[in-house]
Amino acid sequence: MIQFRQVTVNYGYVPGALKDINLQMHDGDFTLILGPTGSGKSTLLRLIYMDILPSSGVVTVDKWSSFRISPRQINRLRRNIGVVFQDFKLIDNMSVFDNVALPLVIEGYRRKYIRKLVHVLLDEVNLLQSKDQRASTLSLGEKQRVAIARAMAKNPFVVIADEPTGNLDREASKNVLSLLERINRNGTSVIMATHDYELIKETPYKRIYMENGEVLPGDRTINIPNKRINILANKE
Amino acid sequence: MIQFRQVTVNYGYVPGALKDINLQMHDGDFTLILGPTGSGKSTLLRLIYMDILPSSGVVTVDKWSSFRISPRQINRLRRNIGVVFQDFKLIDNMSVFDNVALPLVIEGYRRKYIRKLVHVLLDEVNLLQSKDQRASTLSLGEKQRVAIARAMAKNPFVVIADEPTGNLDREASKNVLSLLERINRNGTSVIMATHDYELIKETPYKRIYMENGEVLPGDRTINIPNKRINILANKE
Amino acid sequence: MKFFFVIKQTFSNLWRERTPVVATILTICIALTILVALFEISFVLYDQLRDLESNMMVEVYLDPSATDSQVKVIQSELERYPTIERLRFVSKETAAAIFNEEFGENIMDILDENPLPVSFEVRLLREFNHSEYLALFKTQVESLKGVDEVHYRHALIEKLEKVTEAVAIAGIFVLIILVFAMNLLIRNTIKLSVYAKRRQIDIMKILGAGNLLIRMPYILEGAIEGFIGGFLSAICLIFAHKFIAGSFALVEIGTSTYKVLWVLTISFGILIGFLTSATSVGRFVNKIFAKK
Amino acid sequence: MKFFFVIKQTFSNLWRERTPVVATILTICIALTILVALFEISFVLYDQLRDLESNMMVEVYLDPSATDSQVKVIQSELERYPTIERLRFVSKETAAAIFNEEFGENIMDILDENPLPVSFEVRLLREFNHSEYLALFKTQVESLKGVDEVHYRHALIEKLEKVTEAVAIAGIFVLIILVFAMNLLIRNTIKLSVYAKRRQIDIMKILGAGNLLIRMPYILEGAIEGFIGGFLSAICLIFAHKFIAGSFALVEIGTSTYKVLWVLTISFGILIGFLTSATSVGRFVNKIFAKK
Ligand SMILES: Nc1ncnc2c1ncn2[C@@H]1O[C@H](COP(=O)(O)OP(=O)(O)OP(=O)(O)O)[C@@H](O)[C@H]1O
Ligand SMILES: Nc1ncnc2c1ncn2[C@@H]1O[C@H](COP(=O)(O)OP(=O)(O)OP(=O)(O)O)[C@@H](O)[C@H]1O
Ligand SMILES: [Mg+2]
Ligand SMILES: [Mg+2]
Repeated sequence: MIQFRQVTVNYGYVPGALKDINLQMHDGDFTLILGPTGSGKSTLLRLIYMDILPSSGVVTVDKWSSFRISPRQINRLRRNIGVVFQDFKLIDNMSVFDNVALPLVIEGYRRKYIRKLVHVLLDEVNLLQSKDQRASTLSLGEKQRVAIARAMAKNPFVVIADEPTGNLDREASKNVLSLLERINRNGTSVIMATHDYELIKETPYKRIYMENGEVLPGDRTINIPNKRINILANKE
Repeated sequence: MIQFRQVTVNYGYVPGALKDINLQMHDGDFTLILGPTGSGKSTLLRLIYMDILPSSGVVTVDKWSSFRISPRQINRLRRNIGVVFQDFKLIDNMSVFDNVALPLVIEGYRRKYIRKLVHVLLDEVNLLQSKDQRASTLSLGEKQRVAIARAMAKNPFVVIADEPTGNLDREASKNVLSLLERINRNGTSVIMATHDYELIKETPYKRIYMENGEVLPGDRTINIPNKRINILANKE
Repeated sequence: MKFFFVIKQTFSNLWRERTPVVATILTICIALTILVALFEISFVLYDQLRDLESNMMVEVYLDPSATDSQVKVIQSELERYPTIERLRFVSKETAAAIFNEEFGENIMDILDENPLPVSFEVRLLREFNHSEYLALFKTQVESLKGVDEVHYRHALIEKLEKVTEAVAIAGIFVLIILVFAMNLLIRNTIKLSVYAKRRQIDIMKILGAGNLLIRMPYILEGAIEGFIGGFLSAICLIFAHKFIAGSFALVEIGTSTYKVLWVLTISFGILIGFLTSATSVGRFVNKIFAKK
Repeated sequence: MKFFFVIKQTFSNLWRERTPVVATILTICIALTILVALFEISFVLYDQLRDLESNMMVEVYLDPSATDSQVKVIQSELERYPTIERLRFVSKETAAAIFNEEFGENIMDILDENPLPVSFEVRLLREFNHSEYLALFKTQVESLKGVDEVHYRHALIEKLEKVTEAVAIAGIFVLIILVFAMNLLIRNTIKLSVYAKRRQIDIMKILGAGNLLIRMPYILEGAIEGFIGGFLSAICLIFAHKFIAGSFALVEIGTSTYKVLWVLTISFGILIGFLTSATSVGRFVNKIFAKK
């Protein structure tokens, strides 16, 4: 279970990246985080893997609480979460294979097992032929798929996917979604932030709609606004 | 005018990132580059601002030819092209303002002029309030908009936009598209690579459809395939 | 698997990131070479000065009235001194020759009789050739029956002693500071090369990697760079030795020291590479939370 | 605007990238301090040894038969020598005292008459106190009428000379190598700190920035780091001077050298920071095409 209680995040002198967030996500849920760019989706997700700690309030993830957590415990927490980072966070001068293997190496799995598992994962995201390519030379869509494979490697109890289809075409996006759905069916919680309303339009999952660092009340159905405005993005 | 003649690109020991490409884009055109992930869109664009040179064949951009070009000329060429890089390429520890101002500084414009122009540009992408924020702390959608503002700063003769809406929501994406259209109406060529078929579905622009490093013949209308496959992306 | 990962990471880092690797190896090599070379130079210099000191002779003049048996007794007394390296009896004739040498005058030309006293020329063991012991030696020997006076050139010896002492103190001083300075220079370099890889460290951390796993490749890398740096340094030093031995007869260096050199520079190189990278990575590993 | 940009970039880099900046400043400071300190130490040491040499006296013994007027002539001859620093007349009485000192025996006790010759004690100017000139001096003076022999302790002086020469040669040798080594260490550090910023350079390039614009902030940064490093180095050296002057009476250092020190270390620091960063950035600027 993941719980946010009165969580506020201030980044330096820019206050209110998140404002008084209260949330609960149950084990096994598939949760969608929606909202315009800059509304705080990534910030919300970073709190879960404790890349940042809340300025005030408490985040509880499984048995760990942001209120009192040691560096060692944070490591343990992170090893139990699979994250598809919005900016991938691949290690540039490692091969695709090594990047995907990394969480498994950290967990201390045996070599043979890792090799087999990584092959399966890479096949799943259709990158087996690129397994020896350096991560820095991948196309962005390929990077994203490597990041997805890595996040699923350890069979985590929750997968966090921050905009996992931003660099993928429609077909690939749909495949990523169905991959996440399959993982979810096996009992893993999935939290996915996305802009791609088209993609998730017909899904039945719980939606959290954010704007300006706040969670909008209720389980809003998305309606893409059609007003034509001259400026871009998150102005109300 | 941009011309590709029998252009092949091989990356190291992975041959055929581009295979025998022949293309022409006329001044003032709005061209869309479409294709699944890893099909070579970014590679095609990188040839235009000569981040790479073709392994064989010739790329001609305006009065410059990849066949014989000096480092100094490459600099001049790059200063005449506005690029929205797929991975943004913002300077992390500079402010948003400085990042957008950079091409103008390189061009040697006067201080006052730069300040005024950058304000207008940032307002256009709705990031005026973030102008002093460090680029590394921006949300990805914000980064993308900074990259767009920077690409348009110098009034280039061609704007290259590599997946400029990957991190933007529908609304913001539409605004970026209309921004590019406005630029195009003023006489600037625009070349835009994108996966977002929904966004450009109803546009009348010339489409170049790529797959596996090749340009598919003809001006194909996009039809999103609906076959359900178990793997992701660019398998045929 | 962690083991293989660490090894693979280490060697691929060594190969791919040549700029920092070469910089680190060079820094370690230079620092060690300078350190050892200056140590040797000051040692040789100190040695030479001490040698100069020991060139100074102590003269034990006997009473002109001393009998032959008294002379024998004195000689055996002196021979019992463990501090004496060499003892030479100077007869009246030898003394006359020395007089001639010192004063440019044949004493026998002036006088019919040789008035010079019989004496012993004493060369003390190196380590006793300092003014304190000489003073003690003087009083002890002068108390022997038949000894008239013990004489040595204290003005010169004291001056030389001062210079030698200054060299020794300055040498130790400089070497201690140099050890610190070179250590700091190497730390700087390794810290910078880790700094250049901070993104990679950040990613490892956010995947929940333990400190040890993150550090190990860098520590190993540091140790290997230290090894290579130390090895190159030994080669430089041995070449320098050969060159110097060829140029100055003055400085003699035993080839047996070469083994010591290899062991010294290489083990010191490994040690410093190892420890420094271990602590340098720490700085970047210890921050848990993102601060971009 | 380019000017403002460069200035702003430089100072924001200095402030934000503290790790490499501090590392560079420290490296420059240490390298310069070691260099200047060793230069000074070897200079002082050389000086001391030369001083020891000049302690050696040359003795000009006259014929016992020389008349007073002959002595006068010889004295005026010797006084005309520009290479002589000090000249002392040694009468028969003084010679007897010296004899007593050297042989521990009062010559007047043995003989009624003083057989020792009259002599001049000559101290040559430092720069002429070497065996070659001494040999020349000996032949020249011995050809004067009334001079019996010119005498000096060549064994000792030759040995000392050898040591002094070895110190001089080794000193110059070490210093030249050190200049190269320190330069390389500084280059290494600056190269690494530029290496850590290669992403930024790549972006500037892909926006079509000219070489100068890309380089300028780094060059300026290097110069400023060099300035600070040189400044700190001067402070270290002056402290060391004060400490040494307080501890050893032997080494005397004029406070007038402080000004030289400031100028030397700071200008050298700026120069090396400037040049090195200029060339280091070049390596990264010159590749035009992406190679990720
Ligand atoms: N380290 C930081 N310092 C200052 N402001 C920050 C920092 N990180 C994020 N912000 C700001 O906080 C806001 C929320 O950022 P966040 O990344 O959570 O947005 P997001 O919803 O993920 O947007 P996107 O859809 O574009 O990824 C943004 O306006 C961003 O500029
Ligand atoms: N430096 C490189 N070395 C080796 N292979 C490379 C390199 N750069 C790109 N590639 C490969 O070339 C192919 C085309 O890459 P490109 O970036 O052009 O694709 P793309 O169409 O832009 O994909 P996306 O939509 O995901 O951005 C990819 O398979 C990629 O892995
Ligand atoms: Mg985000
Ligand atoms: Mg691409």
